[in-house]
Amino acid sequence: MSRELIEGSAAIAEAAIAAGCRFFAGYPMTPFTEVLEHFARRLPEVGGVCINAESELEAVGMAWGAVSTGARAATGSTGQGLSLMQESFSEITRAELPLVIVNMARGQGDYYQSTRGGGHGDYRHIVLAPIDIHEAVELTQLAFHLADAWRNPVLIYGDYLLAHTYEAVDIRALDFGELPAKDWAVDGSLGGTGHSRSVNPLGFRKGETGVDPDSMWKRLQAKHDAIEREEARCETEFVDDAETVVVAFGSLAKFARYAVRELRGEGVRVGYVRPITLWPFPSQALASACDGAANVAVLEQNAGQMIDDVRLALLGRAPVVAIGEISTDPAGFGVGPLLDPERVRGRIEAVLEAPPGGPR
Amino acid sequence: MSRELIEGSAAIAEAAIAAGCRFFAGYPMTPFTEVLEHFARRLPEVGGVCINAESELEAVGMAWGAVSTGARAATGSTGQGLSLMQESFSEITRAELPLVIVNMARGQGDYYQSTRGGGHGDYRHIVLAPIDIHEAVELTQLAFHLADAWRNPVLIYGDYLLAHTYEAVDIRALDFGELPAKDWAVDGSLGGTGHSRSVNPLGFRKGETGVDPDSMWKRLQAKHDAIEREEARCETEFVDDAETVVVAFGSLAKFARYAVRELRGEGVRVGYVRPITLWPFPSQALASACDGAANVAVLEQNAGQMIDDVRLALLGRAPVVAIGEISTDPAGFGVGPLLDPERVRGRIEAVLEAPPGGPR
Amino acid sequence: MRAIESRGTVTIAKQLCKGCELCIPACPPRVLEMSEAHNEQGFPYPELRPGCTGCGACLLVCPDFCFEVFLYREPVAHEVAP
Amino acid sequence: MRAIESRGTVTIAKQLCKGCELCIPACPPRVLEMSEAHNEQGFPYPELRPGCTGCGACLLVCPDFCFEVFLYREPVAHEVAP
Amino acid sequence: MLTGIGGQGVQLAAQVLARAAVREDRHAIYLGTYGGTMRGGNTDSTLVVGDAPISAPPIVSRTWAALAMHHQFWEPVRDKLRPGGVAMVNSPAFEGELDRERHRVFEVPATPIAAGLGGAMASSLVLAGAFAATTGLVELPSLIEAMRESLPPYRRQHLELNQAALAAGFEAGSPGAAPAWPKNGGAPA
Amino acid sequence: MLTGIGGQGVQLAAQVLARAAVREDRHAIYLGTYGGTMRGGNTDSTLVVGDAPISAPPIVSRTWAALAMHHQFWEPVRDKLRPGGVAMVNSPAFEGELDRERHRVFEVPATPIAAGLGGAMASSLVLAGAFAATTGLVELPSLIEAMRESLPPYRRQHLELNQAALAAGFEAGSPGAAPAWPKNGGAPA
Amino acid sequence: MSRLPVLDTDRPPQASAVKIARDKPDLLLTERHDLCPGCGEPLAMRVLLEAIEELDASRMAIGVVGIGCYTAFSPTMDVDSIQALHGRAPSVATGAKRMRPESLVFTLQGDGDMVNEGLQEVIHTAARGESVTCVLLNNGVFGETGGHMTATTVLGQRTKNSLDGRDAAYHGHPILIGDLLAQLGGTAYAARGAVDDAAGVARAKRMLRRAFQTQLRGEGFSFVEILTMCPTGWFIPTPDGPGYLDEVMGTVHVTGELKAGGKLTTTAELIARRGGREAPTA
Amino acid sequence: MSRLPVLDTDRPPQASAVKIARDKPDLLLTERHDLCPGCGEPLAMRVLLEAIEELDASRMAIGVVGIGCYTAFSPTMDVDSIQALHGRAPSVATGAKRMRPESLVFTLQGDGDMVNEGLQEVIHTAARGESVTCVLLNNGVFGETGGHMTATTVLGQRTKNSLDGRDAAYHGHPILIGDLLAQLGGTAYAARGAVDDAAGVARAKRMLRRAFQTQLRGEGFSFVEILTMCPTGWFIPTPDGPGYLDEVMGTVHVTGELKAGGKLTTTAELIARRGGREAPTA
Ligand SMILES: Cc1ncc(C[n+]2csc(CCOP(=O)(O)OP(=O)(O)O)c2C)c(N)n1
Ligand SMILES: Cc1ncc(C[n+]2csc(CCOP(=O)(O)OP(=O)(O)O)c2C)c(N)n1
Ligand code: SF4
Ligand code: SF4
Ligand code: SF4
Ligand code: SF4
Ligand code: SF4
Ligand code: SF4
Ligand SMILES: [Mg+2]
Ligand SMILES: [Mg+2]
Repeated sequence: MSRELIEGSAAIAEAAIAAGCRFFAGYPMTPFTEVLEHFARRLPEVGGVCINAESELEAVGMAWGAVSTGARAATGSTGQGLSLMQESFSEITRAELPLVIVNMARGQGDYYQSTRGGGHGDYRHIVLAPIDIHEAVELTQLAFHLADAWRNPVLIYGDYLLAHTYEAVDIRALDFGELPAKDWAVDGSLGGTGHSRSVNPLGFRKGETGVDPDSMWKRLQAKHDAIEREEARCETEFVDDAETVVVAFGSLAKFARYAVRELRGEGVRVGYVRPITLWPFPSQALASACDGAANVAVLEQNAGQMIDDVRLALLGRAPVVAIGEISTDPAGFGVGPLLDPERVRGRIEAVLEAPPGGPR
Repeated sequence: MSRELIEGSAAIAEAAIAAGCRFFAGYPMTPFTEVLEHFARRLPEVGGVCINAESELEAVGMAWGAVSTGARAATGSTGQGLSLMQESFSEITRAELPLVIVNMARGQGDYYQSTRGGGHGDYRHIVLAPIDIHEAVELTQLAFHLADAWRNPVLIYGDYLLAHTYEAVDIRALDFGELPAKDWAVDGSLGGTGHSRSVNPLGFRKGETGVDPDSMWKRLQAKHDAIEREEARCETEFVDDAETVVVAFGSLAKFARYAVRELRGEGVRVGYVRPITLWPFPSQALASACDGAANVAVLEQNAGQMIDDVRLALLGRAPVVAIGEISTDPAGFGVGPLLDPERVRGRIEAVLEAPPGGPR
Repeated sequence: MRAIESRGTVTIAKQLCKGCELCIPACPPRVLEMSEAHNEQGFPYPELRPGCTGCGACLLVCPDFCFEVFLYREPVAHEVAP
Repeated sequence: MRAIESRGTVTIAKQLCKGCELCIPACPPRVLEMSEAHNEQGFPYPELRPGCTGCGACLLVCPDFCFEVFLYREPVAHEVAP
Repeated sequence: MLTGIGGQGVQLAAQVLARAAVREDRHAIYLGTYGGTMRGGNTDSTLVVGDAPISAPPIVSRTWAALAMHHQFWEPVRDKLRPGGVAMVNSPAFEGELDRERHRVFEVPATPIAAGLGGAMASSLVLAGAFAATTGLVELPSLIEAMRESLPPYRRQHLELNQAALAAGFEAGSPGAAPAWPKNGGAPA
Repeated sequence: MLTGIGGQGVQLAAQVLARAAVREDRHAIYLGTYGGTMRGGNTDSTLVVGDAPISAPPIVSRTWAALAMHHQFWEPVRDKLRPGGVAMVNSPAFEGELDRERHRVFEVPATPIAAGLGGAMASSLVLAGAFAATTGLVELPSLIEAMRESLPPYRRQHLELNQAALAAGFEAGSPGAAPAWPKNGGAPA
Repeated sequence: MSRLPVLDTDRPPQASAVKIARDKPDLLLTERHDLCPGCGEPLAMRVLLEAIEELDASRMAIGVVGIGCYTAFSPTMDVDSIQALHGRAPSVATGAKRMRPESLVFTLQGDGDMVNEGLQEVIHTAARGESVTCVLLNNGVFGETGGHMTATTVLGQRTKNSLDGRDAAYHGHPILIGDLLAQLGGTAYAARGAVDDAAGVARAKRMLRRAFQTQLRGEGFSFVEILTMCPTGWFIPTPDGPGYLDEVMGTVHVTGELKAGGKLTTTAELIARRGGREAPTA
Repeated sequence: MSRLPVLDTDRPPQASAVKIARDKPDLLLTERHDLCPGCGEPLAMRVLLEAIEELDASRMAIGVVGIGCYTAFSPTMDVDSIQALHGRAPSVATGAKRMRPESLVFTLQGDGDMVNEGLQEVIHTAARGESVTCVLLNNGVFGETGGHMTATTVLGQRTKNSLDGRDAAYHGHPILIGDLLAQLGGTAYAARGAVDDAAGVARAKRMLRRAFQTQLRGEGFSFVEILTMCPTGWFIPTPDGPGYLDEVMGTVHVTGELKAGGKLTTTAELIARRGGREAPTA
């Protein structure tokens, strides 16, 4: 595709298709609906399948089935719809299936849900939070790659702005390197051979009557530890000599970065860190970026969730202050008054002017 | 009731009934099933209703309806079943309904789900984690009181051991003080008066066509802040001069406390802290209990979840080491090899012998 | 001149009207017609011509609760151009 | 002495048997009977008496896959006490 | 920024302007928002056009131009309009307050023009056409092509009406009165 | 600790002992666990009885007595048995290894006794009765009352058989051979 | 006719007259709502509230509202209400009814809500014979999210994802929810109405009354489906709504009583009976 | 008879004989399982796997297994399989089939799984006309969790929470899932069998074959319900299982073909037809 004005929702669907995604299932919910609509329009054109599932629970089940056959497949919703899928998310992670999940969230209140796993037990999804459509096109493709590489679900955290902004982007397939063969997938061909396969979250192997969840769960934990070491990503700007570091993610980070650039232009020693992966959280990068900072300001559009991870990364090495807040519109879609360049700049300035430890 | 050998599951049901609970709905799942069975047997005898719902989603819906009428009502499952209820949990919290939720978890892997809220958006449940049946009888009753006092769901975090241990307990109604009248509940009597009521999670008032989720969510946050200030509870032993403090919750804490008492009996300077409320987490009490400790050891039966809250409470003021692990039995019910007094004692001793910062 | 008789009449809250035109074919004697003018919301709305029977059909099909229906104790006659 | 003819026979994996007795009434000629003895799992199991027809009913109703069924090329006669 | 009442075609107009700008090799980012539920509430959209990749977020605090189809939700938009900015409104329906001292005001009888073409629902496109002509933001052929691309399949029957509306609007504009592309090549926002 | 195969009535036996102890004003805590799925796996139960409230958890590392219905899952239980502890097994079905040097071993033909009463499924209760008699942990009337309380409604038809099994077991025990309540009042575990 | 004078309709008549019908039902706190022009849901809302008034049940009613365009009435209907999540109303109604057995508990749901997201809720509730009334506003689309196909969309119907009409081979078949519910043991009353014309609106009210009476008599579960126009989701002009409803939806989801007084009538029987014309039932 | 000698059954016969039936189906990796004595599920499992073999479909089959006692066969059945969560198998099967249209995709579910937890999954899948086969093992209880009542438990049936039999007034009515599914537009084949005797087992296999053939011919959704004994959950001795199934469950969930070759037969018709005796269908 050449550079063309495209809605964020469409860009994500196109990027997924460029990455080889051939199955999608979802149920409409603002602001996720258009992602579903674009998949529904485009997948049949490339020989894929999009099902307008009858509910979120059925959507995730369908995606589970599709991804089990080795196909690249995805599902999604808003955070509310994803709440309904939590049992499946937890278990699909145990089944080690490379499902990609799109959360077109209503704001940033789903940070915990995305990064801690809203379901039962110990499991994690890799969470990618693009700042804009351009990055979304890249990260959507990366999501499919990481999912396959780790055999673990990957969640793309977007929001109303990402879904509904139009921008001209160039979408072409990206190459992230080789992947192992999907020698675990079921295609029906191995029955009766004694080597038939099973995709399952219970921790059994074909032919063995017993299950061993303890060691399966521990293996999973070891995998998650490895992901934590290897996959953290973040963007930093002006952090070397920053006295105040602003931390923000996703669409809201665009407001933060804009303000920080403006302030830098005015000579203010302020820096910016944006976790691109919300899990694994880029703790080390954040810690070194904040080395020497007098204040770390966390801008998020919720009651304070990512701030836990910032504090855990810094463990008291710098004062951490919250400069975000819950902020939504009358429809609850997450397009609140905080999403304003001047307001964001004002919040940052308040920290600059305050003594170390912040304005509160 | 006089002192009688009773299964944990039954004790919880009896305590709930003593607290005035008159509605329960659930769907069987090990190790929660017996809680449901006891409610099913006992509620009709006291004029209440227990519905063996057709699924967890329907169970939580029924409980939502019952609690909306002003009745004391509860639902429950294991963490896996609760995963299915996450959409409802999030929204029921917004609707400010005093639902009590019983999680007879399969181990301690649901700590995040319980304390961060597995659903979408910013919300919290008060989480009570009894150490044994005796405490469960008290905390179950407290749960109904706190739910009404704060108009917020309260979750009781138990597990296989709590559900299936038999002990002789004395269950009688406890008085936690006055509560405001339920002037928000719907009983059908106000239609046509212009003052009819609505219980809803959308933030509207009867007669107003608009909604205002922003200020509703902020009000909710303020309430949660207040709960955080006022309701944290924990148990401590021997912390005054402890060089090593062991932190554990729920059933596993009984193993920790037993070991700490043994070690103290042998003159070892080890202390013990047990969060009774997992949310709000007793951060201040923990911080002062760990004041001067060379090591803080967190014993939990999962991949490391509560340890986040311990670190957030201490923010680097003492080294925090994990001495727990994922540990389950072949059925995955959470009765793993870690649940052994000598093993737990061994884990604690390893920390005692290690240099500050722990054995790892 | 001739006279047309109305056995009933209606009030129309035209500011509420969204111009859907459902009332037009619903009126058995076809005495409702859409206005040329637009209301504040920018919609045309129905206007009543003589001959209403007070049957209430318009009210039943109006999604915006615009109508009230009255039955005259005595039919009212309107003089109209032939 | 008289002779009873078996047109077929079965093998019974008695260690697998859980003693449910479903095979007993399922056998049309009623040639299966439960043992006095118990297997390693502690269950009684069926024993075959002469007269099997090789119909396979026992196999179809056994939940524990204990049976294999054979049809003799020539019926086999068993001498039995009168 | 463009503002109107839901259903007035404001989003389509904004999208057409954005798409036309991209056709002319500019950079554009456009976001539509709804201020209430889907029906009957206000609908705003923000369009940022520039010569270079746009680092500004899709919601702005200040705007260089404001187009208004209806006065009902005009106030917050007007407050964001920079001194000297362009205010273009749909006369005579528009009854909002205009500050002719601070802003360059243009009144375009968009609804009457569109109604004359047989479809009042194309008024927003008339306004968009007039805006393009007045500011030189984009050319008419780009607008028309952009409109074609922007129409969803279930609106195809409106192609001709929309084209006529854009053309009539372009006609009704005041070319050169408020150039979007100053000599120094800076970006309007 | 009691061990057996699922369905052998081990849990009921343990519960009856616990309930009987409570009837005699002791403190007791009892936990049953299943080592596999619900059917056919091993089933263990742990019973802690004492004179004072019990602060030990319901899973122990060491035990004072072990009752075994079957040898299949005996090993881990035996390993927890303290030196000098009581091992009481269901002979002759039990084929596990017994360390007669370290432990005081009692063999009770529980299944044959129960079968003689008309129901092999009551074997565990025979063993429980014998254990109570041998250790003096609780008296027979308490056991019988405890059994009545422990039966779920759908097992009421077994009341008489169970009662006979407890009595026969109590009869088959060796009173005073391994006293549970030493003079000093310490608690067995 | 257009030469006839326009009469004053801004105020009540001067001549002696009796008001025989009010603009909005008394149980609506305001006549304003933001549903689309030509929407059928407010019509159903009117008769629902009027039926409650007529049975003198206003002060014992509890309405449980699902999520769809009708949710807009949740704040404005003057009866005690519980706002449920999408699909979950029948269970919520169950819990409320069990704790307030003396009240009249009903749900208000759309086809997306009841037949997609929460299909099993209503089936289980009916099978259980819960003494609640479930009311379905069926327009064959998710109106609220933009007019997508639902599980009741009939073959050939236009929706956002079936602009050329629903195609069985690609989109599957519609569910006749009324028939499924009617045959369950716990269902005492089931009927299907439509608001495509004044007679239909009036008939829908009668069905609602019967359903509520069924509940008040404690006979079991009751169900009323009402077909409503959604010109927005069908992508048609508002005046075409009633005709489209009648010709497209109405020939599949045929109106009539499906279960009443212990008698079951299938939709197939209704079709046979009506022989191409309006069913004579109710 | 007991005086007759006991024959050797420990090894194959010495005399010349042909083996006409094997102990376990070839598609089972081991004959061991830990289901209860007298359970009917292994019988259904046998014919399910044999039907696949007989259609020569082993190397194209994908089984999607729900959660219940039958889950024990998930590791031991030698066909490619996906272990789904409780209730979710039909959607999982849908996703798999869509990506592997050439394969034979079936679900294996219990009544708790299919008719309680995931009722709407199977209904939606059928309405959509998905080309998958859903297999229901119906014993009227949650066997796995201890024998509680399900949505198919018939009136009068014993379960853990209906020890005196299911009572309509207190527990509600059973759902005849086969009838609901048969009448949906997307359903091409639906049948109900039982494994209470050898003839029933054999007939169940024929039904499974027809269902699979329906799928392989691409005609739409297919469904086979098999009634199975659960002596444990019914709290009865194992030998009583088949009789209890036949007399209690079998008189309500009557066996027979409910939809085949475009023809719909309701359970009521089957009952009428059989006049108190075994239905002659299939
Ligand atoms: C769990 C969940 N999924 C999706 C949505 C988004 N949603 C809101 S309304 C609606 C469709 C409503 O359709 P219907 O019930 O038919 O009502 P209508 O709008 O047609 O009146 C959807 C999908 C939601 N609110 N909750
Ligand atoms: C979401 C969820 N809820 C509950 C359970 C617990 N559970 C496991 S099996 C089962 C019942 C199975 O019943 P059925 O499908 O009829 O199979 P059966 O055991 O009778 O063969 C239940 C409730 C679960 N695994 N998952
Ligand atoms: S009351 Fe009847 S006759 Fe009068 S305007 Fe209304 S529909 Fe027409
Ligand atoms: S039906 Fe009502 S809203 Fe529609 S045109 Fe007539 S008066 Fe206006
Ligand atoms: S094959 Fe037939 S006759 Fe022979 S034992 Fe089996 S059931 Fe009886
Ligand atoms: S049917 Fe099978 S398991 Fe049951 S008794 Fe007969 S051989 Fe044993
Ligand atoms: S979208 Fe359809 S159902 Fe919703 S308000 Fe508009 S017309 Fe009514
Ligand atoms: S509980 Fe019932 S279904 Fe489960 S294995 Fe036992 S008999 Fe079979
Ligand atoms: Mg609808
Ligand atoms: Mg079952």
